[in-house]
Amino acid sequence: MTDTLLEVRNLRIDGTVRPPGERPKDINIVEGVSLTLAPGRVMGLIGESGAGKSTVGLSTLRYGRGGLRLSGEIWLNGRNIQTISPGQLRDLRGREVTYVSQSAAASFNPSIRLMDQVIEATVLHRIMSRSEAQKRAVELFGALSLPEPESIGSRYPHQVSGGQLQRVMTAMALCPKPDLIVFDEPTTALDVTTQIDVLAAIKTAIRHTGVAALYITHDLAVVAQVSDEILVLRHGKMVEHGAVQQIIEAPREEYTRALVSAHSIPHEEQAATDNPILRLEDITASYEGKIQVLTDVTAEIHPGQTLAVVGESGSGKSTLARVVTGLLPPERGRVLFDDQPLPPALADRSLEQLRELQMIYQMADVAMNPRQTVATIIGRPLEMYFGIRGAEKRRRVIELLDQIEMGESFIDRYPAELSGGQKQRVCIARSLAAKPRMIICDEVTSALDPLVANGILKLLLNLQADEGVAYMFITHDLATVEAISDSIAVMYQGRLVRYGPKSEVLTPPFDDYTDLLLSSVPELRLGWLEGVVQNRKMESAGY
Amino acid sequence: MTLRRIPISALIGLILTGVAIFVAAFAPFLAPYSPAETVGDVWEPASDQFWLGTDNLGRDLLSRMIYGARITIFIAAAATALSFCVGAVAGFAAAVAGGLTDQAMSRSVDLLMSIPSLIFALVVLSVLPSTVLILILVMAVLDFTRVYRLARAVAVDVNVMDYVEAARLRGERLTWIVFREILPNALSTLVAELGLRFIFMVLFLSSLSFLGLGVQPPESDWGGMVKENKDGIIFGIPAALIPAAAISVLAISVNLVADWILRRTSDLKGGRS
Amino acid sequence: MSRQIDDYVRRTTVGLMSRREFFGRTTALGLSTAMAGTLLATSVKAMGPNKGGVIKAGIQGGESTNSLDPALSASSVPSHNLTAFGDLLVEVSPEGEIVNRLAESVESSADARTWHFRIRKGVEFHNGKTLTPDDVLKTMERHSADDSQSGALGVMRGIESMSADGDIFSVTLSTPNADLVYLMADYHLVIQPGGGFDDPASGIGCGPYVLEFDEPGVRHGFTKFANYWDDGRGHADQIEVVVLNDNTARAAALQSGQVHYINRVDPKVAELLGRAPNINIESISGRGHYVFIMHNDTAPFDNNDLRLALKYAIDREEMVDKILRGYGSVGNDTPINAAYPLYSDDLGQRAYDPEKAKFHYEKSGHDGSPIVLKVSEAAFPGAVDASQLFQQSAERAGIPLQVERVPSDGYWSEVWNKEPFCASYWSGRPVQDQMFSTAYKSDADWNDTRFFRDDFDALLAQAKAELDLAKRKELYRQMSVILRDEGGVIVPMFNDFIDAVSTSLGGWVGDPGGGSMFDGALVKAWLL
Amino acid sequence: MIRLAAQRIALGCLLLVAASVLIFAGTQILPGDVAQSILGRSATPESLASLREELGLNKPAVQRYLDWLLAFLGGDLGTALSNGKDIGESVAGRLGNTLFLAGWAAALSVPLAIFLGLLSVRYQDRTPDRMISGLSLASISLPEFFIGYLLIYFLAVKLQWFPSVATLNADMPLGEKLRTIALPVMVLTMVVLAHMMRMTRAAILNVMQSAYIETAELKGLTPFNVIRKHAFPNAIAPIVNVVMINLAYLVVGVVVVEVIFVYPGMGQYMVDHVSKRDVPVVQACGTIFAAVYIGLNLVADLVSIISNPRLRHPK
Repeated sequence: MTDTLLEVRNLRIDGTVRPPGERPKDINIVEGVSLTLAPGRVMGLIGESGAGKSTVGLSTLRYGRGGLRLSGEIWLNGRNIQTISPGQLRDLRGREVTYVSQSAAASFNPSIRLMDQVIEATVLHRIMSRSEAQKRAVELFGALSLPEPESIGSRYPHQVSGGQLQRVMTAMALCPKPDLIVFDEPTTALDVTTQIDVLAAIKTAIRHTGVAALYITHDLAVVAQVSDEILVLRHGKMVEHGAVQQIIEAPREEYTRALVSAHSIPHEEQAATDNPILRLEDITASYEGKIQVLTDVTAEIHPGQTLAVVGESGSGKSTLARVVTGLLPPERGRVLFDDQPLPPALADRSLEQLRELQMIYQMADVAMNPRQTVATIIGRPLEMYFGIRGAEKRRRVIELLDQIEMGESFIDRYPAELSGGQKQRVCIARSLAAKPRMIICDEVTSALDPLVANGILKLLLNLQADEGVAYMFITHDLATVEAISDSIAVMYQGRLVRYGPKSEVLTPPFDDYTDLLLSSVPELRLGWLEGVVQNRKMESAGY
Repeated sequence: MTLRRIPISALIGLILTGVAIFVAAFAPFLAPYSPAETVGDVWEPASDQFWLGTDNLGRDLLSRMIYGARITIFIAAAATALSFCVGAVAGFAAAVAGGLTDQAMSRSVDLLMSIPSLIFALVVLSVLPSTVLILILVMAVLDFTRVYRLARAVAVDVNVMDYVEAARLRGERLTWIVFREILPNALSTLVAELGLRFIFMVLFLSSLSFLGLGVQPPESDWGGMVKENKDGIIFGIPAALIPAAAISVLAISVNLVADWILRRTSDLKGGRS
Repeated sequence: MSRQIDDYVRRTTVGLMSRREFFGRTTALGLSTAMAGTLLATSVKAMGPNKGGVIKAGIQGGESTNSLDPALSASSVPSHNLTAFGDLLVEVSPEGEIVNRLAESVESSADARTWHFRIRKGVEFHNGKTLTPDDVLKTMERHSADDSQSGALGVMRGIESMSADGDIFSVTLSTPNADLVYLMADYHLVIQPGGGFDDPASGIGCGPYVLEFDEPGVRHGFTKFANYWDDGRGHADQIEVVVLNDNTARAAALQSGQVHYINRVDPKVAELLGRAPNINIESISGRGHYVFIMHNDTAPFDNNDLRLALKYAIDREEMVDKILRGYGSVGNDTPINAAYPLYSDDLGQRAYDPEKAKFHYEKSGHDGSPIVLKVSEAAFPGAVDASQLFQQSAERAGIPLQVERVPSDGYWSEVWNKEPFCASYWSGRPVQDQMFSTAYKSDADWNDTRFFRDDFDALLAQAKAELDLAKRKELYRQMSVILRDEGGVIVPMFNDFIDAVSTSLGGWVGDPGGGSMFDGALVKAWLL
Repeated sequence: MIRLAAQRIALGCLLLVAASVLIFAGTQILPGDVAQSILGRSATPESLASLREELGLNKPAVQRYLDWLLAFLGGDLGTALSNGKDIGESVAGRLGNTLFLAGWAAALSVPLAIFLGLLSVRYQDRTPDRMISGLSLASISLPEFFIGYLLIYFLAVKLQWFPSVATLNADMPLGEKLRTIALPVMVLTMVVLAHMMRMTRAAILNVMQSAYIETAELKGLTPFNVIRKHAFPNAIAPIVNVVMINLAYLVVGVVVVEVIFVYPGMGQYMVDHVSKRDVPVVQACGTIFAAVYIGLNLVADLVSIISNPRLRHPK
């Protein structure tokens, strides 16, 4: 067996876009990418979304999403898979190379039991008999520390949690004993506390089976934990390639340095002023009176300051936002705005009250009407709240565009013509247009790439400095929290488990959950993962 | 958008539809004879005097085709338009209002739909005086249920979008939400549906006329002309095939256009995701 | 030449030649139509009908709402059924003579007020019961009851009393009527056991066929009645009436050999259909006629010269040609044609004559304002086109005719019998007396030409009571002449009954009473 | 899941009752009355009155409805006013015929439609797909009477392969029956095929977008297996839905075909009685049609409930 499993020689990937009602046109996705991978080695592919990471990863299965065209050479186990027949290609897929996708939830067929899907490829390629395959699957379930390894295979995808599914999918990839696994952001969709387990499981699995892997992610800290070497991609071109150590400690390229030094925004915590702009008094809320999602939440936000609401999915932090905005009237408790109680239901609030309290969403592109131009989107609040129209309106819109560092040229564009970051900025401008005294930011950066996210955060901070607007900043990303918050509310299962000024909240002693949360945030240093896992073992062992 | 960008199939569709509409609009100037007057012998073959031959009463088929286009398109279009305005507005309203209103409206539409439309039409038309107006009304009533369902479905999808919520938080009125937020995003789907509904109307009308409940003689839509001349079919006389073919061609061309619009909208979705 | 004729006769009898064709050729050989008719008839008898087999008819005029109650029969399918399972007292032959059926003999008093029918013995109903004069009496009573829904109610009027004793069924009239026997031939008057009072729609009679299945609007099937009294009828073992209201379906069914004959063939497809090698078109001129009616009491039509002008200004030949496409015969401005008994064929035929028309028009001194003719397709098929032809031919005679088209619905209630000049249709009656007294007697139910003439009424009454056929015929002749020369009715044409018959069917003899051998083809014809 | 299904069924029944009320009300507002239209022109006031009495037309509407409803539930559809026949019997025969025709049309068209649907997905945007969708477009756009007469002209009159008139009756052997209904079945197939095929295609294509299809492809499954094992099972609900809609059409929407081929089905039967204002028959037929329609939609709903693993295997 050769000492190179995979060799890619100046890979080029082109695609065709078909804009509505226009002639299709070709665009280049990836160019001049070359890499070699020895058996059992793990290479991290890192870059922003659109950098072509996944595309490169999938090219090792000679798979182009949406009819992408691959050119260049892809040598696997000593043959160029560009030239093999469809039959041979099918034989390669699921036998020599397997794939673990970002969202396992979507990647499992909802109407087939997990076990049948896990062993499908193995049996299909006659690697093992059905019964052997099932045995191996069960072993893998165990190895990936899934609960009830014996029986979990008989469940349906929707009966298993996201983190578990991700591990089942890893098992599915490992089952046919492939030579190479492509991990495509396997933990991105997970909460930090879950991510760490999956990460650990994957790492051990790789180490034990000695399979080679391409590990694709945008999170440098994560990739640093699992891989031996790192390839940095940007706009479909190679930026830098090297050992993990070198990349994180001595990055050569400017772009790489930027990646490494993300999350470093200086922000001094401000002391709480006496009268809060918003005060939540033991809010309790539930959907249709059934599942209670918020219990006795009490918190306050001071003018010109930021309260970060932290928690994992399902912790009730978004519900809190819905309560404040009046979309979900609470069962008990009240919301005071400027010491005046806000009507619980949206319908009862005055236009003025609505104006002073604006909201920014996580998904910028569904937060804007795709059929309206930037001018309309930003202009609407102006004419609604202040009756500004015509040329005056346009002038204000341009001002706002400048404020969000975008400029006049964007004024007549449609959302579809904006990048992710720009969309989010327009949303910000829209809320600014109302001259609000407080803005609720619901996961505004989590859909964005680190660098872009930083840009947005900086913008928000600047605006806060200029306009003195307060933020209720909902997020699951503690790095962000540290970056911008003055006070922090940690939520868990609908309750506030920890609340106070940033400095207090982030300094020990911690309650268990906060501890878990903080310790789960990947850190950009080698061996961090092992360390954490080690500690937890010891704790659970009772030292 | 320039013609170059339109796919060939859609282009054909557009052209044919355009021709049909043009003919309908300018019937009196185009028709060589009066559609009612007997100008030749029964079922004369096509000649340079009668380009399409004559019909079952020796009337010029071409002229009748031209006037038939007018009646067919007018009635179908009117009925479609009516059913669309009613159906779409009702559907949006139901979706946005939600709750009991929605339930009540949707259930009663279900009820209306649970009565087979052709039968319904037959019953109603066989007892009401068969005037064009009543014809249009009946067709519209029967059809708006389907439009309602579609409109509601689309509106419900759009209604959950963040930008609609944003509009609510902004304090927008219902009218703005319906007409400025939802309508523009539901429109393309509806327009495509419009085309299909129009076809169904044309075919439905022709079925009614065929059963003798549609347009009353001497006026006659294409379906009615098939009925008038069908006796000839089994003797290989083409007089009935021509209007039937015309119906098909019109339907197909509108279909092509509708398909194209549908595809564009789905592209747009694809473009955004 | 006689061999020639024999050949035609044979070929026609076995169906190689249509009757129409036959008459054409034989008359070409110098034979009178009547002569040829008898020739054919005798030969048909001589050939002798084949027995057995199944005959199917594709008939227009049936709905799933049809009932077997003879009283309610109003269209071809039900009357086909009646001829299959029922029998009448008497019938009118194609030649217009009375044929005794369940009545062995018919006598009337000298004043034609009382009539005696001797009822045939040994006739059996399908339910095993034997026919008695009482059944006849009950049947007639059911049809003549005041609240009766019978289509024969009209003909039963004027009956004063009825009685049955021994094997005689007697009818007494309020006023003499020499034609009563013809009225008794009305096809509704099928004799039912017990008069059908208990179960009118049972379908039990004493006809040649027993009802086997009755699927209204679909088909009606019958099998031969073993104990049928008349060997001259019911040749096939089974007969079936298939309801085919759709013209195309009917034609297609005949062409694809699913039925042996179809009725109501549209004139314009008749040739096309006739071209098929195995199909003959059988058409016979009936008593039904298309008319334009003028109110004799309304200006300008109260002027006989104007009426005559219009009568001369219509081109009858052209209409028969274009509207009936040859399947019909020209009218003579009297409702009576050769299809009626006691018809006199020696009235001169009135023809299109622009000169005479112009002459009478000028003589009438009409002010030249357009004469308005109201018309709708509802009047008769092709009425609108016919009117346009009329308008054109009148124009050539310098008569300003203006055709005004009116909506079809409500035509019979709003226009006909109200407007002074409009198009209309008369289906005809079995006998002249009835025709005259329904439409031209001063106090007639439907005197739609406002024709009030005492001398005419007197002639009618006289004829009613006249038992001497020769004399009656003369009286009727005079009446027709009066109508033709002074009446308000313009009769351009009599329409034919057109059937299409498979050549595998023999014994077809057209009946002016109605199409499909007066709906009796199933029981009278046979398979070759 | 059971609860959901139960709800659906209850809703269906409710809808049915409502429909019957609607139909009854509708038949009440029909202008003109039975007696009038039975007697036609020869009607005299006396005979009208006597007939009305005889038909019980002078009871209040509500009472008539309740009487009728009870009888209907008791399986007694009453007797036709126009010809005094028992509606139950007549309808039974007609309904039987209609279902027979619909059944065979479905048996022919449904598998064909799904197969073609799969085929055109497999060769999406390639020649077979283009051809299939082109043909389906054409057949959607052809008026059914047009197809019908063409078939009659060629297959019945010219070639004489099949009878042009589909008068079916009980005592025919099956083979004979099939030959008799061959032409109507062809027409109906053509009419419904396209719609079902297109929806099948759309439904599967929609599923083909999902990530698990990619997973399957990356496991090395053959394209057809991907569709068969992974796409089709998840597209069942929508497909069943459209199939049901078309079945409903086959049962209730075939008046035109019945007219052309003189087929003794429900539609023709009902139309005849409508023109005669034969209220009981119209009510019976209308209700039965509504029942069929609602029933089939109910089936579709239930299938989509059952075929949904989330509902079948709750957490």
